[in-house]
Formats: sequence, structure tokens, C-alpha cells
Amino acid sequence: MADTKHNSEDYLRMYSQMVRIRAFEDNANQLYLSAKMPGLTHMYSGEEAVAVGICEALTDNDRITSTHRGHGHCVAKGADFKAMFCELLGKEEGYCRGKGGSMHIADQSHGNLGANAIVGGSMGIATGSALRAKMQGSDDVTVCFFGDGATAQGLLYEVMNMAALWSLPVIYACENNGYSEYTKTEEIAAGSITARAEAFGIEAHSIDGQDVLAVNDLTQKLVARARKGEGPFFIELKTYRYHGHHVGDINRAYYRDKEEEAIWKEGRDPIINFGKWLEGEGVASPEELKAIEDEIRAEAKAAVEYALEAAYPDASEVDMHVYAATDPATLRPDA
Amino acid sequence: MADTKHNSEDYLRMYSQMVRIRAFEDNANQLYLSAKMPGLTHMYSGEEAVAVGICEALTDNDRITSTHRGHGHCVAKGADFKAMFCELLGKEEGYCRGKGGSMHIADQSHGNLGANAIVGGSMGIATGSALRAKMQGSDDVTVCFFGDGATAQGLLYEVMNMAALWSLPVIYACENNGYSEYTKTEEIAAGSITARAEAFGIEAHSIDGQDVLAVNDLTQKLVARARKGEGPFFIELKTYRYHGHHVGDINRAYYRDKEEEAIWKEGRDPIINFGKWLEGEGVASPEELKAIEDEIRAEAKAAVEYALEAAYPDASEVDMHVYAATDPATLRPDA
Amino acid sequence: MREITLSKAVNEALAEEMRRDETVFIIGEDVAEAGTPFKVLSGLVEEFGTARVIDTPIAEPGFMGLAVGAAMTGARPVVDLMFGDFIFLIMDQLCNQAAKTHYMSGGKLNVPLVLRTNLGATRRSAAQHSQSLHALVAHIPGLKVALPSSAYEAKGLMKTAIRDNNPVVIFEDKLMYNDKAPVPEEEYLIPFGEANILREGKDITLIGTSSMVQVCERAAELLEAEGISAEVIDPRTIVPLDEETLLASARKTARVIVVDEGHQSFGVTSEIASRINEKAFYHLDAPVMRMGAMDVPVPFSPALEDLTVPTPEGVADMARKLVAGEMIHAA
Amino acid sequence: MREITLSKAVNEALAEEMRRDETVFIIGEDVAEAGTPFKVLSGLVEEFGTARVIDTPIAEPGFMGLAVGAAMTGARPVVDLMFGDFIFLIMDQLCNQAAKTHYMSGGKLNVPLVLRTNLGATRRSAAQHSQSLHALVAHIPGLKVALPSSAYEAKGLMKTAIRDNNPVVIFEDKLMYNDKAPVPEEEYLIPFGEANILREGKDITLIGTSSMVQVCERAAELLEAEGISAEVIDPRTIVPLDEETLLASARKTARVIVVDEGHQSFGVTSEIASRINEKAFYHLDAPVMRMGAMDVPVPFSPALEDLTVPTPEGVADMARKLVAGEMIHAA
Ligand SMILES: Cc1ncc(C[n+]2csc(CCOP(=O)(O)OP(=O)(O)O)c2C)c(N)n1
Ligand SMILES: Cc1ncc(C[n+]2csc(CCOP(=O)(O)OP(=O)(O)O)c2C)c(N)n1
Ligand SMILES: [Mg+2]
Ligand SMILES: [Mg+2]
Repeated sequence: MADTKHNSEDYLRMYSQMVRIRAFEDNANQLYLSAKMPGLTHMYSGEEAVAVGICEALTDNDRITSTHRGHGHCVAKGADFKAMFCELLGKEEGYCRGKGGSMHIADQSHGNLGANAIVGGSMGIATGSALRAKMQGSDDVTVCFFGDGATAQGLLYEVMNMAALWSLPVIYACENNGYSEYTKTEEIAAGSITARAEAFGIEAHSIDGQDVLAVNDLTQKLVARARKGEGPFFIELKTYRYHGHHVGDINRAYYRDKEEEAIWKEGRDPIINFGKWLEGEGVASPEELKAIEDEIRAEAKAAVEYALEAAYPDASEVDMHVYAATDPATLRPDA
Repeated sequence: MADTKHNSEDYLRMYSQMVRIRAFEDNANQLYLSAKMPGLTHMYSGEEAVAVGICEALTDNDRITSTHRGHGHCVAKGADFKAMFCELLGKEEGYCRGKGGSMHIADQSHGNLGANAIVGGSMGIATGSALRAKMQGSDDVTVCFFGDGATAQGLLYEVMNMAALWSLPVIYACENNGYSEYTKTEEIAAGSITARAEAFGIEAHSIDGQDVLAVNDLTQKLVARARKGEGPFFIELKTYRYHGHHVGDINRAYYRDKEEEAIWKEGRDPIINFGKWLEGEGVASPEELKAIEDEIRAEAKAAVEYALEAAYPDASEVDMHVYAATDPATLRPDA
Repeated sequence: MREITLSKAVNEALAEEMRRDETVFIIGEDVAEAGTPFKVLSGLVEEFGTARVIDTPIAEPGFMGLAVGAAMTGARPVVDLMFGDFIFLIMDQLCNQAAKTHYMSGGKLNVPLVLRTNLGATRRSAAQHSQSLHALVAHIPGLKVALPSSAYEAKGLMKTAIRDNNPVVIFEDKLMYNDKAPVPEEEYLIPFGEANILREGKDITLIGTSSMVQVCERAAELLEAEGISAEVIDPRTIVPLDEETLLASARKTARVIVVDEGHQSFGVTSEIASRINEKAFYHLDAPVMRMGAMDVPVPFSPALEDLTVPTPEGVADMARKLVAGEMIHAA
Repeated sequence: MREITLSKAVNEALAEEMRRDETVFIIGEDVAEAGTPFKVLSGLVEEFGTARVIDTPIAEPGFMGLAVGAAMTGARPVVDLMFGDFIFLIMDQLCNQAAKTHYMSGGKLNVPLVLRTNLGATRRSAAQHSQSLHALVAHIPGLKVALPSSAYEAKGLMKTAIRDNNPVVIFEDKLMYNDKAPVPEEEYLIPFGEANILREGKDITLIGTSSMVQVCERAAELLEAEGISAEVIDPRTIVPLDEETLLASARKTARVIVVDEGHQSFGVTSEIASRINEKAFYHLDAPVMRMGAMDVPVPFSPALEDLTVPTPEGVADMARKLVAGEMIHAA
């Protein structure tokens, strides 16, 4: 695996964070299947090493932008189960007071600028966050997560051009899970995804997104360089989503076959494989890993129960937060 | 110069077409300076070899899309001076009945789908025209003209992706005149323009846009290949605009210097250089070339006078052509 | 008469027109094998092939632009825009290009294309997948705008849209895809600019668009039980707008409520109310009242989302007040 | 008091706010050395440098997106959009992102940015460089919309916009950049949502926005000569809208014309007329009349273009009819 030095604590936190994502998604899926969740949601299961490998290379001051498939990024950037499940169920204690839901979920206090229901919609936001960092002399880095399908959006090329021209501290993280809804990537992406970034003079890498240490290692290096003004960077992370495009996409034989799913789930699972590696390295025993998982699953279950009981926002909230307040004092000439 | 075989007639037509563009622009500029033209306009002078080299490789059935700097494309695709000057002056006999003006000018009957005042605005239109050709089994090719500045528009990457995926008969012709309004290209374009097309798997060429034969030669080859389904292609044409960004942009010292202008105007003029070549090859004498020019200038002058006297559209036209008529017969169930 | 879903009705309209005219084609995301996420197009690729039912990359401005170019040169594209909210991405191609080409070319070029998309909240899809943005396109000269209110309407309006020589935007209501209505087997088209009077009445006129037609009908039933006779009218297309039918009803009942699912402010209800006020003012006993969606981004939480759109009870309430003359106090 | 151009007034507002708050920056095409094609920003790059007056590539969606991200994380961008017509290109970033972020985040994230752009026809710039598209953004909750009608207004509204914690869109009139007006040397701000009564009157109210304020004032002069006393009001911001001032005037004069340079249908005049009709109906002697731009793409030809926008004579004509009670025949 990777060559950056980690201590056991780092390893175990990465493992835990991946398990947290999986546990969150399994519960979200159950909520949907048992008709307890309003609307739809997109599962991150299978892609955990991407979010965790990257976010573990970031500080709370670094920012990320997320996607419609955003629970994984949210957990990886430090969010709490309770506030996440409350958001998923439209409850007042949710991160967005129930106003955002799955597609806009974000623990804003940890630098998550939000999931986004417009494919590619946050590419400008991430790049703008990096522009602000550079302008204000702050050394934080922003990571922009998006899918392979999103590389079809012209906005990406507009913002990469500016990021390259101005050496902005932004990392474009393309989660290539092989599909854009019900369509294979090769049917909708001509040429090479990394070459598209390179054409703008951006250093691009393509790596195995199932290997959390490899992802973390590369990200650490790029983040350090981005902090020094050597950005932007582009990473293509090869990964796979275990579920359908969204929770309701159950019969997917017409666009991908079960064998393919089995190859990834059985042979390339980021959690299982990292678990085995931890065991092999003597970092943790199977029992210890099991205990970690049990504890996380119990926490998730409790959070779900809490969220199911939690209150909806009051009707009076419906027209709150359309506009942010501006302190009248700042609108005076002498302010 | 180029190695494709031409006969004298072809050469002289190319020469004439370039002179026609220069003569048109000189008159348009005078109209502006003498306050006889409404609004502003963008001169094509200096870039003649691009439009002519390309359009001379096309048939009337082939389509082009043009830009805010569109007079050159319009002339090169076969338009008539009278209807062009009438359009420039907002007269009823203009190609667009005076409703379009300089920025929307087009001789539609020769396959010009229109100048466009939105930078990059016609990239989708050109690609869609090519999609139609492929779908309907027609062998026409569409050329999409746009500037170096327009390569910043995300739309280009969206449509190049589709053109590449579907092998559409479209040629993207990037007129790189070194400037995007008052800004040098290198300040607003990161990396390499041709590499951006290549990243989508599109064959890209970069050539001297002041050499009409080189442009024509390459275009002939690419058009022939595009007709056979080997498209799309991308050509970067290095060229220069002699005037300001628009006719009102007179004091431009703050963004480009007179020496640079002189180098291009004196050393690299596409008309002068091609004229010298024609003389050297014995295709035409200096007197013959002068006669061609005189005739064209006289025609332009007459067309300007005609247009100045021509009638404005009647007031009743103001709300005509908002909607195209639909024959009521086609709206019957049995139609 | 057989009953079919709105989904099936749209599917039939497309299939019939594609059989009739080989220049008609469909372009959009996941329209072929997947038949769109709403499954409205299922089966079409089997009949017409991937050359005429074209799956695109996720590049809305791009494929909208392609459609404009194809339309200008002799094809009749039907663009599938998965969610009405994505219209913001294609506004330039739709409003600066498609809408203006005929005019800017002095009538020389046509852009016969259909943009099919949707509107409607209460699907718990949050602020970027729930908007009803038809007012925006209605503001742009050169575009026509159709708002089907049932399976029957959806089929007839779609067929007319495809044959129209202009860019037409059709907004289907996402929540109505599975709603059934009687639809004849025989071919029919619904002309643009002819409003439909669904129910005659004499005390008040309820003008509803899209899904709000159902809301108005239910309100009319509530009112009927109380002895208030409401006329319900569906304009069908808001551009062109059948002013005559709306004005005649307003002059007859003297009281009007306009109900639409777009945001109320600067929206469709404002336009219709203004036209009626302007041209039937002296016949009115009360101001024309508007009921649009609240002027808030659509909230995700079910507890909030349902508050943002007009309901039959709300419309009936307002009608009662108007009939009772209570709006005088508001003035 | 000294008189300065609208252009200079905007320039001063930006300079003052950039001095006051170092998180304010400008981003757009040719804003630095060139100072924009309209030269409104000349001199700013000299004072604030290229780090705060940022020239971008021609990538409107891109730099609008950057501004949203910068605003969300602690800066106050002023986005320069060269022509109002290009707003179609940035609608997604403006309306799906900037406008909704505060709400969708449950109030946790703010997007304090200003989009400065322009409106106005009759510059012979044809259909893609002449539109007045403010109605579109006014329809989207979460955005504020300011329409300065003079140099004085432009400066005061711009300063307020920059300090506001929300996305604000300011449309300047392209034809007014060289118009001078008295502007105090001392600092001042103009609060949002407070209409300005430019002229008191008793027979009719003329509500005008942006350049149409001048048109209304000139109409009022024409009318005065005939003994008709017109009140002229400038709402200044259409979101938020100062309903109270408009309603009070309508109740007083009983006759209202709303004049705006956007297309009339589904436009700003419809909204203002509807609100007045709804809330002052029983005080009105005549319908509130709307005068917007014609519902046609803006034609290039001078012979046609001038016909598309409201004129002082046209407004005075309409006012005469209303005062004479002639609109009864229209009804
Ligand atoms: C602008 C836009 N177009 C289309 C959609 C519908 N949509 C949602 S997710 C998705 C596929 C995204 O694919 P990818 O970027 O690869 O992400 P993945 O779902 O694979 O994680 C599509 C088309 C959308 N939400 N936004
Ligand atoms: C979308 C859009 N943005 C900005 C403009 C203003 N504008 C007109 S021409 C131009 C520069 C175009 O540069 P380039 O593409 O290199 O063409 P050139 O003028 O050099 O021929 C700009 C910014 C516009 N018309 N459309
Ligand atoms: Mg994907
Ligand atoms: Mg250029």
C-alpha cells in the first residue's frame, strides 16, 4: 500500500470512518425501504475509501464541496450521525434544519460547503473557495468532489482554466464509479478524463479509489503542495457504487450485470481489504475490528431512533432563512 | 505554400474573396466613423485568409456558424454586398430585414446559420447541424468559427465531447487572433488550446491563419474526411485583427503596442502575401490584381450608396417574425 | 373510453409523431434504454433505435445547443430535460438562441423544437428538484409554453408542440405521471391558445394551470357543497394565452382567482391577473386574486413543503371570502 | 451639490466599499486595465491591484460560480456581468446556488455577493445585447433586485448591496452611464425596500423603474402643462418591494400606470399592477395599466427598435385616457 507514514491511530480512524459511512448508508437504505424516509437518496456504499482517504488528509479549516451522493463526504468530513439522520428525515435538528435533506446535507462547521443536487453545480463554489483562500492569504485547501458523469459539464473546464491560470489551492476529485445514472462512463465520456485536466496545465493523477491508504497518501502530498501555491491538482479515483443510482434503482440488469457487481463487492471492498491489511500488519485483531464496527452500528441505530422521534421544524420556519439578516448598524454611513 | 492542386481560377477567387472582405470592412469602418452606421461593429480585417481558406473548401450545402466578428465569414460563404450593407444599416433589404444587424448578419441561403453576439453561442448550433447531417444521411459538413477567447466557454467542451462520441461531421475552427477584447490570450487561456480538443480524442491542428492556401489545403482534407464520417476535427488558426476589438476601440496602447500591429500588417498580411505569390507563380500580374481590387472597391462603394438610400422596414414589421407560422393543415389529425 | 396515464399519453404522442415524421428525434439524458428516470419514454428506443432516441452526457447546455442547430437545419428535436430546475442551465441556448433566431434572421430561419420538462413540488426533492419555472420562459418572446393538466391534455398538446414551427416548452407535472384519464384511441391534437372550460359556474372563476387545475376542480366541489358555483378554466398554454375565454368568464362571474404552482411573485398568476384587471376591470366585483407557490425555495421537510403550494381548501377559502365581499376589508 | 455621472457614482461606491472592507473584490471580464467596455471601473485596478480587480476568461458561469464559493467562505465579491443578456448563462449559479444556499443550509451559510449588470435597449445592439431581464431574477426567492434610476441612486444602492448579506442583483441602465446627477461628497447609503416619491401629484400615479423613471418624469411634465397632476414613484428595489408607498399613492390618486423596460408579459409591471389591484382595488377608479417593452426580441434597426420601449408621450397618452375615464371602453 502507500508509503506515507501513519500511526495506528490514523489507520484505525480511517477504518472507523469507512465503517461509519457504510453503517450510515445501510441505515439510510433501510429507512427508504421501510418507507420512513421522504424522497429518494443516493448511496455512497462502495466508495468509502475515496471520501475517507481524501478527508483524512484535510483539516477542519480545509473545505470540501459535495454531490448528490454526499453522505460519505459528510461523514468523512466529521459529521455526527444524529444531525445527519435528522436531516435525512426533515427534522429540525438536522444540519440544515430539515430544509436541505439528503441532497443538500452538510456539516457546515467542519468545512463542508454542501451536497449539491445539480451535477457539477459545486465546481465553481469549490474553486471560488480556493480563490478566497489565496486572496486572503489563508493556507486552506478546497477539495471538489464530483462524479465521472459530471465531467460532461462545461463548468468544469471553465473553472479549471481559472484555477490553473491563478494557481488556486483546489483539488478536483473525480469519483469515477463507472456510471452516470444508468449509463456506462465510456458511452458518455470521449477521450481521457485526466488528459482534459492536463490540457489546462493541471497535474492529474489516476488512482485506485478502493485503496484508502493510496488515496490518503496522494492527497496528503497534493494538499501540502497546494498549500504552498503549487495547485491546482486533479485526481481521478476509480471506484464503484454498490447500490443502484438511487435507493429506488433496484432492477438494474439492463445497464450492469451482477457479475460485475460481485467482482467489486467481493474482491475490491475498501473496508474488507483495509481490514485484512490492518490484521496482517498487526494493527488490530479481527475481534477489535468487529468491536469497532459493532459500536458504530449501535451508534447509527440509536441515531436513527433519535431522528425518527425528533420534531419537525415548526410551520413558522417555512419562510425563515430565505434571506440572511443584515445588521442595520452596518448600513449606516459611518459603519 | 500548400500542396493541394488548384487552378488559376481557384486562386483568383480566393484572392478576390479576401479583397472583398477587406473592402467590406473598410467601408463598414467608414460608415461608423462618419456616424452613418447604428451601433458598433467588429472588423474582420487581417483575418481574411481564415474565412476564405476555409469557406473555399466548402459547398453551398455545407453550413457554418459565425461570431460577433462575422462579416468575413458572411462574405466568404458567398454573400452579396448590397444585402450585407443594408443589414448593417438596419434596412429592409438586409439579409435579416434589418432586424439582426452586424452581430446577427448571415446569408442564410448559402448555409450561414448566423453571426452570434454570445461568445461561444453557436458551438452547440454547429454541432447540432452536424448531428442532423449524420442522422439524415446527408454528407454536408458544418464549420464552427469562434475566437481564442471563446475557448473559455464550457459549452465548447460539452459539445466536443458529443461530437467525438458520435463522430459528427463538424470542424471547430478557432480563430486565434491573440486577443479576447482587451486581454491577451495567454492571460486567459491556461495550457494548450489544441490539447483541449485532443483530450476528447479529437484530431487537432494548429496552423498559420495568414496563409490562405495552407488553410484551404488542410480544410479540404479535413472536410473530405469529415464527409466520410471521420470527424470531428479541430483547427487552431493563428491570425491577427488589424483594428480594435470593435470600431470604437481606437486607443489601444494599454493592451497592445503599435510595433506588434506593424509586424503583422506589414509582414504578414494575407492579401499582400498571397498577391505576391500569385505574381511570382505567374498567375496574375500586379495590374490584374489591381484591377480586381478596383472592381471590388467600386462594387462596395455602390452597395454602400445603395444601402444608405434603401428603406427602413415598415413600423408594422416590429412584431412580425416573433413566431414562425405553422400551416393549420399540418395541425389536423389526418395531416 | 380507455384510460391511460399521463406518462403513457406522452409516450404515445412521441411515438405517433416519430412515426409520422422521420425528422422528429429525442435527445437527453438516459432517454433510451432507461426511458428516463420517470420511465416516460420506455419502449421508444426499441421502436426507433438509438439514432433517434439519443442518450447524451450530462451536458444540458450542450445538448440543448445541439437541438437548436438540428432544428435550424431541418430536424424536429424533442429535448428531454430531466428536471425543470435544470432549465437554468440552458437558458442561454433557449432564450438567447432558440427564441430569437427566427426574429433576428428576419424570418429566414426557424427553430422547430420541443423542450419537454417538468414542474411541481411535494415530491420531497428539495429546492433544486422541485421548482415550477414556467414563468421565466413565458417572459421571453419567441417561446411558446404549454402546461398540460391531464393525460388527455399532455398527449394533444405534445403533438401540437412537435408540429409547431417554433420552440415550444412543455412542463409536465412530475406528480401526475401516473394519473390516469380518458384518452381516445383516435388521433387528436389540442390547438395552442384555446383555453378549456372544465366546469361552468356563475359566482366565481377559478383559473388553474397544470396540476392546479385539479386543485381548482376540487375547490369547486367543496364550494358547490356550500352553494357557490365556480367556473374552472385551464388556459392550457400560457403563451399564447387565450385572453378571450378568460375575460368572458371574468365578465360573467365578476370574481376571479388565478392558481399556479410557480412562485407567486413575478409569476404566471401576476400576468393573468393583470390582463383580466386591465380588460375586465369594470365588470369585477373584487380584485382578481393570485395564489401561487410561496416565495421561498422549496424546503425538503414534508412538514414545510406542503405549506408552500396552493391547496383545494386554500382556494375554496379565498373563493368564499371573495364571494362574501370580504376582500373589501383587505383594500 | 457637485454633479457626477452614473458611471462615476458606481465607481465611487465600489472604491469606498473596497477601502472600507478588504474582503470586497471585483471579478469579471476586462474589469481591470480596460475598466470594462463602458469604462465604469476605470482606475480601480490602479488603487486596489489585480488581486482585487480580477480579469477573467470569457466564462460567465465559471466566474459566477467562483463568486458564490468565495462569498460562502468569507469574501464579498462584486461580479461584473458585461451585458444583462448574459444572465441567461449564469442562471444556474445565480438561481440554483446563490439564491438557495442560505435557505437550503437552514440559515448556516450566507452568500453575500453583488451581481452588477445592465439593462436597456435603443443602443442599436440587437436582440442579444439589449434585454432588460430583471423580472427573471425577481421571480427567484433568495435574490434581491435593485434598479438605480440616477447617479445618486446608483451609488447609494450599490453601497447597500455590497453590505447586504444576500445575493443582490443590480441592473444599471446602459444608456445612463453618462447621465449626471447631484451626488453628495459625504457618504450615504440608500436602504432597500424604500420607494422614492420623486414628484407628488393627485390625479394619477406613475410608477417607473430604472430609466423609466425619467420617462415618467417627462410624462408628468407633459401632463402638468395640461393641468393633470401626476405623482412619480421609483420603487428603487423590486425585491424587496415597498408596497406601502405604492399602495398609499394608488389609494390617493385612484389611477396608476406602471412603466418598466422589461418585456411587458410575465414581467415587472404585472407584479406591481397585481399587488396594487389586490390591495387597493376598491380605491381605484380605473384598472392599473402596465407599460412594458413590447413582447418582441429587440430589433436592430433604429426604425423598429425605438418602437419597442415606452416613451414619455406614450405614458402621457395613457395617463390622459385614464384620467378621462376612457379605459371604461376598453373594459
Ligand atoms: C445538471 C444535472 N443534470 C442531471 C441530473 C440528474 N442526475 C443526478 S445524478 C446523475 C448522474 C451523475 O453521475 P456521476 O457524476 O458519475 O455521479 P454518480 O451518481 O455516479 O456518483 C444525473 C444525471 C442532475 N442532478 N443535475
Ligand atoms: C457570453 C459573452 N461574454 C462576453 C461577451 C463580450 N465579448 C464580445 S467579443 C468578446 C471577446 C471575444 O474574443 P474572441 O473569442 O477571441 O474573439 P475575437 O473578438 O478576438 O474575434 C467578448 C468578451 C459576449 N459577447 N458574450
Ligand atoms: Mg458516476
Ligand atoms: Mg480573439
